[in-house]
Amino acid sequence: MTVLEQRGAYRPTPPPAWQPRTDPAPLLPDAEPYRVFGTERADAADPELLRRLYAELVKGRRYNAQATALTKQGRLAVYPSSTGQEACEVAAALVLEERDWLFPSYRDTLAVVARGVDPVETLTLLRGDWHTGYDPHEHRVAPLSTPLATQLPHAVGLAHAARLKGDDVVALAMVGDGGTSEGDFHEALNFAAVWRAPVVFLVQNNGFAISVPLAKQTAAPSLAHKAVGYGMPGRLVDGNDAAAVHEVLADAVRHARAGGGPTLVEAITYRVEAHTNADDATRYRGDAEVETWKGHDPVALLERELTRRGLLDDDRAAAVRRDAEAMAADLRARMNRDPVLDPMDLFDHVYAEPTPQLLEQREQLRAELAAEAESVAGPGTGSEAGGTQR
Amino acid sequence: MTVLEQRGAYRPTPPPAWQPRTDPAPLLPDAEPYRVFGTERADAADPELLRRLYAELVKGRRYNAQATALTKQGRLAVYPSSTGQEACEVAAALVLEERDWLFPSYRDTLAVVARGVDPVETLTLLRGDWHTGYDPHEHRVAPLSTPLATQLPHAVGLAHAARLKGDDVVALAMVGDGGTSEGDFHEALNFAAVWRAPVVFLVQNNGFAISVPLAKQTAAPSLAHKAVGYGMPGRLVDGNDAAAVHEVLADAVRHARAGGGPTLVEAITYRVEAHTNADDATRYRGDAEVETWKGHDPVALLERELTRRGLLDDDRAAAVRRDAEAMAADLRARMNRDPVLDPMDLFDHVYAEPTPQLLEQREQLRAELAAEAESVAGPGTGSEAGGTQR
Amino acid sequence: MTTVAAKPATMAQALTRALRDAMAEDPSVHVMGEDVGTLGGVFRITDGLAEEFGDDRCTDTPLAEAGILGTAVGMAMYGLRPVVEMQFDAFAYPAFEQLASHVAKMRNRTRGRMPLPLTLRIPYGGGIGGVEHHSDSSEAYYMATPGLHVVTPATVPDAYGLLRAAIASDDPVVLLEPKRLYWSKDSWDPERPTAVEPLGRAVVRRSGRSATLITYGPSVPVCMEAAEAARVEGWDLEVVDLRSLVPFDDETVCASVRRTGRAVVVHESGGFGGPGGEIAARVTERCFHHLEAPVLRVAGFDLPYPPPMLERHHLPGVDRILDAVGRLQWEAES
Amino acid sequence: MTTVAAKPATMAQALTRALRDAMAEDPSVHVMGEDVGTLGGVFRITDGLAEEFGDDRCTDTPLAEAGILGTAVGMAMYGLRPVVEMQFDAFAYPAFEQLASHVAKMRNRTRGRMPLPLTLRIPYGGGIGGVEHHSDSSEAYYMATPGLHVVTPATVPDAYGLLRAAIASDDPVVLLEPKRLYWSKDSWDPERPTAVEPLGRAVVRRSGRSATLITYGPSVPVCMEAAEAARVEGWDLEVVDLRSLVPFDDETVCASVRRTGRAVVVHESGGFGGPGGEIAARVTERCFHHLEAPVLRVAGFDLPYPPPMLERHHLPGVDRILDAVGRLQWEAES
Ligand SMILES: Cc1ncc(C[n+]2csc(CCOP(=O)(O)OP(=O)(O)O)c2C)c(N)n1
Ligand SMILES: Cc1ncc(C[n+]2csc(CCOP(=O)(O)OP(=O)(O)O)c2C)c(N)n1
Ligand SMILES: [Mg+2]
Ligand SMILES: [Mg+2]
Repeated sequence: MTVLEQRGAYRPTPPPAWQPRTDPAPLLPDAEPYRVFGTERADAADPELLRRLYAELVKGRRYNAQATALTKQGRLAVYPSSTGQEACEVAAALVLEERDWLFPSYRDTLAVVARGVDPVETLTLLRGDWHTGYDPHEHRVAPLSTPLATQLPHAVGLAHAARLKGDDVVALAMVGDGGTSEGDFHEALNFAAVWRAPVVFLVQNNGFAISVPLAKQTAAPSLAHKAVGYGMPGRLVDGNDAAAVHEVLADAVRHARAGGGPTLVEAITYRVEAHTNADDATRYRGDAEVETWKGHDPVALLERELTRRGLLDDDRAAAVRRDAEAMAADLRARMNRDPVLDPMDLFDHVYAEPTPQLLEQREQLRAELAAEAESVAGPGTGSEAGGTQR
Repeated sequence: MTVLEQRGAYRPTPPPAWQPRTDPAPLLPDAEPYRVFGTERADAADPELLRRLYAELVKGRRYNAQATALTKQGRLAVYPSSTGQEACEVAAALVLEERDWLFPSYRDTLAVVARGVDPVETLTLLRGDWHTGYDPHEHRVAPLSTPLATQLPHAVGLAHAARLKGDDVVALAMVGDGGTSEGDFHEALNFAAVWRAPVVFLVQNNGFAISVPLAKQTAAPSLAHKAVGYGMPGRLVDGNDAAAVHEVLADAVRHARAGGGPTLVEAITYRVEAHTNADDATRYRGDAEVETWKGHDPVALLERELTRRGLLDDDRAAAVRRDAEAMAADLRARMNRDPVLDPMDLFDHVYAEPTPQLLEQREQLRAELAAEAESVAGPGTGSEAGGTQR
Repeated sequence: MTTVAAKPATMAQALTRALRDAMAEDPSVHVMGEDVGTLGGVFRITDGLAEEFGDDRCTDTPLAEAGILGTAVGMAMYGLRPVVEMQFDAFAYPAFEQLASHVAKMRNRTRGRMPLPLTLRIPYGGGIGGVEHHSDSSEAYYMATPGLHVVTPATVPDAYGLLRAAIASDDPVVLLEPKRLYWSKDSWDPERPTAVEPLGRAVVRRSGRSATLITYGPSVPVCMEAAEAARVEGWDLEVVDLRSLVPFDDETVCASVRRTGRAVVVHESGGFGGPGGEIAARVTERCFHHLEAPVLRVAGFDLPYPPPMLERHHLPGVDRILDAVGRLQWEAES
Repeated sequence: MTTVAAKPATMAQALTRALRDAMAEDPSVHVMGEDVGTLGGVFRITDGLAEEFGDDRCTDTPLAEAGILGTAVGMAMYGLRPVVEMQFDAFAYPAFEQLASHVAKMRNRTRGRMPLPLTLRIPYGGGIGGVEHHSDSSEAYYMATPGLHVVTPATVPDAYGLLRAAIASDDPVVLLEPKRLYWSKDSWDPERPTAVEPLGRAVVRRSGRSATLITYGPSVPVCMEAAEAARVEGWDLEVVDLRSLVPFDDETVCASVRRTGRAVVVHESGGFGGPGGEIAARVTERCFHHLEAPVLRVAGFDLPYPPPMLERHHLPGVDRILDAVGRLQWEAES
C-alpha cells in the first residue's frame, strides 16, 4: 500500500458514531434544588398529602427519639438515627404502591417502618436477636443493607426481573452520599440505565459519611450530576421539604412505571444527630452548622406550611402527637421485653437443608447447652469444664 | 414544641449547600468529537509532530501485524491487536515526558513499545515465559493490566504520591469502553477528582468489549459525559485522527501538570481485528461495519494529511516503511529464539525472602527436576515414577 | 456413571445441554454474564441459548462482575433462577463482596424467608496456557464462605448432572468448571442425559486397596493416570472424586480411607490454606486409628499462578503424586 | 515479652503508637482509609495522626475500599509505604480483586522489580456485639492468597511489634487486629516500646506438657483461660500463639506438639475451610508419629456470623476447648 494508492481513498469524515447520541441537557439536574415550600408551587400542594406527610414525619421524629432512647437503656446495640432526614425517609415510603419494592440502607429503618413494617421487627437487626427481623416479601422491603451501596444492584435486578415477568413494579433504592463513591453504586446505575429498569435511586446527601464531609467525598457539581454519565435524568431536591421530595420521587416513580427507566434523585439534607449513638460528632463538625440546619428542619418546615395554609389547627396537631406517642409507648413496651432466643436457629437457615457438618455442629451445641443447664441445675459441681468427658 | 411556638421560627430558605457548586458546563464534552484533519485547524498542526506520529503509526501497524503473525506461528499464546487504534496508542505514548508514567491496559502493548520498552519484553506476557517482561521503573510503564480497570486506581495513587513528593509527574491511564463499567473505573475517577491528582484517563471506545457492543455497555450520551459526575472535564475526540488525539491528550497532560487535576478523554475508534486471535468476530458484527471503519483508518488519514500538506514524499514514506520492516524483522528474529527458562524463578519473587514453606517447595521441585533429568539421561529406567522412593 | 447408548461428547457440550434443558423446563431460569449472548461465551458454553430463548433469558451484561452478581441477587429475590457466568476465575473477585456478604448470607439473614436460588458458574484452574489472572484455583475462598454450595465436575456426565442440580437447588451454588476439561470427551449421550443427582455426594472413580487419592475437578484425570502408573510400583490406588466440596461427603471419603489406611489429597490449588488442609484434617480426625501414615497433600505450590511456560512445574502431575504415595510409610506395613 | 518499667496500656494505644513512631521515623509512611483523619478512625487507632502529620500523611479517603487499596498500590509503586485501614472485616471484601490480583502478585508479576511495601490493617473477629457484617473472621481468604503476609497480635506488645514489622516489610502485610482485644490492657510502656521482631515467629505463651493449644489473635486469651481451667482436670496445657499465619512457624509449633503429643487448634473463624484445617494437616504431616490422638479443631461453626445475642454460642469458649482436650484419647496413654 503506497502513499499514492492511498491518496483520495480516505475522507476525513467524523468517525461513525457508536450509538445514537442522546442529548445530555434533559438529564442534567437544575442548578438549585427543587423546592415547594416558599415558592409559587406551595399553594398547589395537595392538602391531604401534606397532612399525611405531617403525621408520618411527626411519628418518624418520635420514632427516632424513641429508638435513640432505647440505645441508652441498652435495648438496642446501636441506632443510626435519621433525625433531620425524616422528609426523605417518609416520602420514600409513601411514594410507593404496595406492589413496589423498597431497598433501604442501614440508616433507613424509618422508611421501613413508614412502609408498614412492624417497628420491632425493623429494629431486630439493631437489637441483635437476629439480622433481618421482618419478612422481606410481606411488605416488599429488602433487608436493611449494612454493606454500603450493595443493595443498589439488588434493586436493579429485582426491578428488571419484575419487568421481564410483565409485572408493574418499581423499586426505590436508598443510599447515602458516602455510598455513591462505592463501585456498586456505579455498576448498579449503569445496569439500570442499560436495561431501562424501573428503579429510582434516592441519595440522601446528609453532608457526611460518618466524619467525612462531602467535599472529601466528591468534587462533582452535585451528586445528581452523576446521572448524566449513565444516561438517566438527575434531579436535585431540597431533602427537608417533604412536599418537594415527595413530588420529585413521585415523578421518578411514574417515569419508571411508564417504562422511562431509572432516575437518580439527590436530596440535600442533614444528619442532625451523630452518625450513631456510638459516634462523637463534635470531633468533626461545629455546633453552628448543626444549628443552621436546625433552622431548616423538615418537621418544622412542613408544620409551618400547614399552618400557613390553615391545614393544621392545634387539635389536629395534638392528635398527630398523640398517635406518635402511642406508637412510641407501644415500641417502648415491646422493646422492653427480652426477645425469646433459640440458639438452634443458628443452624436452620444456612441452607435449605442443613449439611451433615451443620447437623453435627448442631448436635454439639445441643449437648453443650444440656451440659451447661445440668451444671447450673446440678448440686454444686462448680466446674467450669462441666461438659468435658474425662 | 407546639405549632404556635414554631410559627415564624423557620424560613423556607433553600438548604445550605454542601460544597461550593461548580458550574458543570465547562466539564461537559462537546457534542461532536474533536478533530483536526479536514477542519480549519489542520494547517496549524506541527509538521514535525505529524511526521513523528506517522513514523510511529506505520511502525505500530507493522508491529500489530507482526505480533499477530507470531501467534499463528505459535510464538505468542495470544495477541490482542490494536490495529485500527494505532493513533490512540501512539499518541498516548508520545504525549508523555520521560518522567511521566503510563498505565496500559492489556490491549496496549503498542503504546508500551512506542514509549520505548523493548518489544520482546513487552510481549513476554503474551509469549508466556513470565508475566511482566519489562522493568516498570525503567520506562515508567506499569505492567499491562489484564483485570480490567484495576490499573486506574494505581495511576491515581501514583500520581497523587508524586505530587505529595513534589515531583512534576503526570500519569496517563488507558482503559477500554467495556472497562468503564467496572467499579474500579468509578472509584479511580472519583479519587482522582477529589485529590486533584495529575492523571489523564484515556478511554479507547472501540465499540466492543469482546462481543458486547457499546449500546449494551452504556446508555450515556457519551462515555466522556461520565466526567461530569466526578467534577472533571470530559473530552471527546476522533480516536483515528492522530493529530486530534495528540492535541487533546497534550492539553489534558498540561492541565494535570499545572495542578488542574484529572481529565477524562474518550477517543472514538474501532477494533478492526477480532478481540484476539482466539476470537471469531463474525459471530457478532458484520463486514459492512468493519469496511466503514477501514474507510476511516488512522494510518491512512494521517498519510493523506501529510500528503496534502506536502510533508510526505515517496522517499520519506519508503524510509518510514523500511524502519518499520527493520523493527519487525528484529522482533521476528528475537521472538523466534526460545526464551531461556529457569523453573526456580517460580519461588524467588513471591516475597522479598522466600518463606520456609517456599524453600521446602523449591527443594522439592529441584529434586524432581534432577530425578527427571536423571531418568531421561539414565540407561533406560523407563519408569514414569522415576522419582519415587520405593 | 455414563449412559449406555452413548456417543462421545465434551464437557462443554454437556454444560450447554444442561443449561438448555433447565431453561426449557423452567422459564424462571435466566443466564447472564459477559459475552454469554451473541457470542455464546468465550468458552461457548452458552452457545445458542440467546438464539433459542431470546436476549432476555440469556443476557449480555455490561462488563462489571459485582453488578452482574448483584443484579442476579435482585432477580433471585423476585423468584427467578439466575445462572451467572464469570468469564475467568480471577474475574470473579470483583464480585466477592456480593458473594460473601449477600449471596452466601441472604437466606440466613432473613431466617429462611429470602432464599437465593442462584448458580454461579466459574471456569477455573490452569493447564490451558492462559496469561496471568486466567488460571486461578479459587475454591478455598468459596469453601470458607458458609452459605454457599461448592461443586466441581470431573466427567462429562457429572458436568451435566451437577449443573442441573445446581440450578435446581434453592440455595446458591458455585459451580467450578475445570477449564482444561472443557474439551475432554466421554461417552455420553446428549439425547439421554444422566439423571440429576443430589449435590454433596463423592464417588469412587477407581477402587483400590493400597491407598486413597482424594481429589476433584481437573486433578481427577491426573489421579486416574497416576493410579494406572502406580500399578507398576505395586500399588493399587483408589481414587475418590469429591464432586462436592460443600457439603463434604465425609462418609464416602472416610469409608475409603478406613479401607486403605493411607491417603493423599491432590489438587491444583495452592497447598497452603487450600482445600487439602481441610480435607486432610477432617479425614485424620475421623480415621486416625486407621491411618498407617499421615494424610499427605499434593498441591500447587504456594505462589501466584505461574506463566504458561512454567505451569507444568506447578501443576500436580503423575510423578509428584507417586512421590507422595511413596512417602506413605510403606515400611510400617511390612 | 513485655518491657520492664511498664504501665498498663491497651492494644489500641500500642497500635496508635506504632503508627506514630513509624510515621515519625519514615516520611514515606502514609496512613489512609475511611474516617482515619479528623475522627481518628472508628476505633480511634489513628487518633491524633492527622493533627501531628497533616492530612496528606493521614488521609480521609472517599468511601470506596477498592479505590483505597488500589490507590495505595499506586502510592507504593511510587515508593511510599501506605498503611491502609479497612473499617471492618467485611468491608474489605470490595477490595478483594485489588488484594488478590495486584497486592499479592505485583512483586511476582514483575520478577521482583516492583515490590509493594503496603500494610493492610483489618479489624476482625467478633465478640463485640456488632451487627451483621461487622464480625467476620476472614483470615482463611488471606492465607489462601500467596504473596501476602498475614499476621495477628494477641498481646499489647505484639500489636506494636507486628505493626512496626509490617510497615517495615518490603512486602504487603495483612495485619488482622482482633477487635475485641483493642481495649485489652497489658503492662507495656509506650515510652519504651518493644523492639520490632521479624514476622513469622510463633511464641509459646504458656508451657505445659499434656497437650498443645495452637491458636492466634482473639482466641489466645481464651486458650490461656482454658489452660488455667484445665489444671483442675489435671491437664497441663501448652499454649502456642502463632502471631503469623503466613509465613507459618512450623518449627515452634511442631517442637511443641512433638513434646506434648496432643494438640487442639483453636480459632474463632469458621471451621470448614478455615485456618485450622491447614494447621492440623501440616502438624499431622510433620509430627504423625508423635501424636497420641488426631489434632482436633475448635472453631466457630460453619455459618454466617451470628447476631450479637447468639454470638456466645458460636465463639469457641473455655468449655468447648476443654471438651476437645478431653477427646484427645487420654486412655491411649494409660
Ligand atoms: C462497604 C462498606 N464500607 C464501610 C462501611 C462502614 N460505614 C458504615 S456507615 C458509613 C458512612 C456512610 O455514609 P453515607 O453513605 O453518607 O450514609 P449516612 O451514614 O450519612 O446515612 C461507613 C463508612 C460499610 N457499612 N460498608
Ligand atoms: C475484571 C475483568 N473482567 C473480565 C475480563 C475478561 N475480558 C478481557 S478483555 C474483555 C473485554 C474488554 O473490553 P474493553 O474494555 O472495551 O477493551 P477492548 O478489548 O475493546 O480493548 C473482557 C470482558 C477481564 N480481563 N477483567
Ligand atoms: Mg451521609
Ligand atoms: Mg472496547
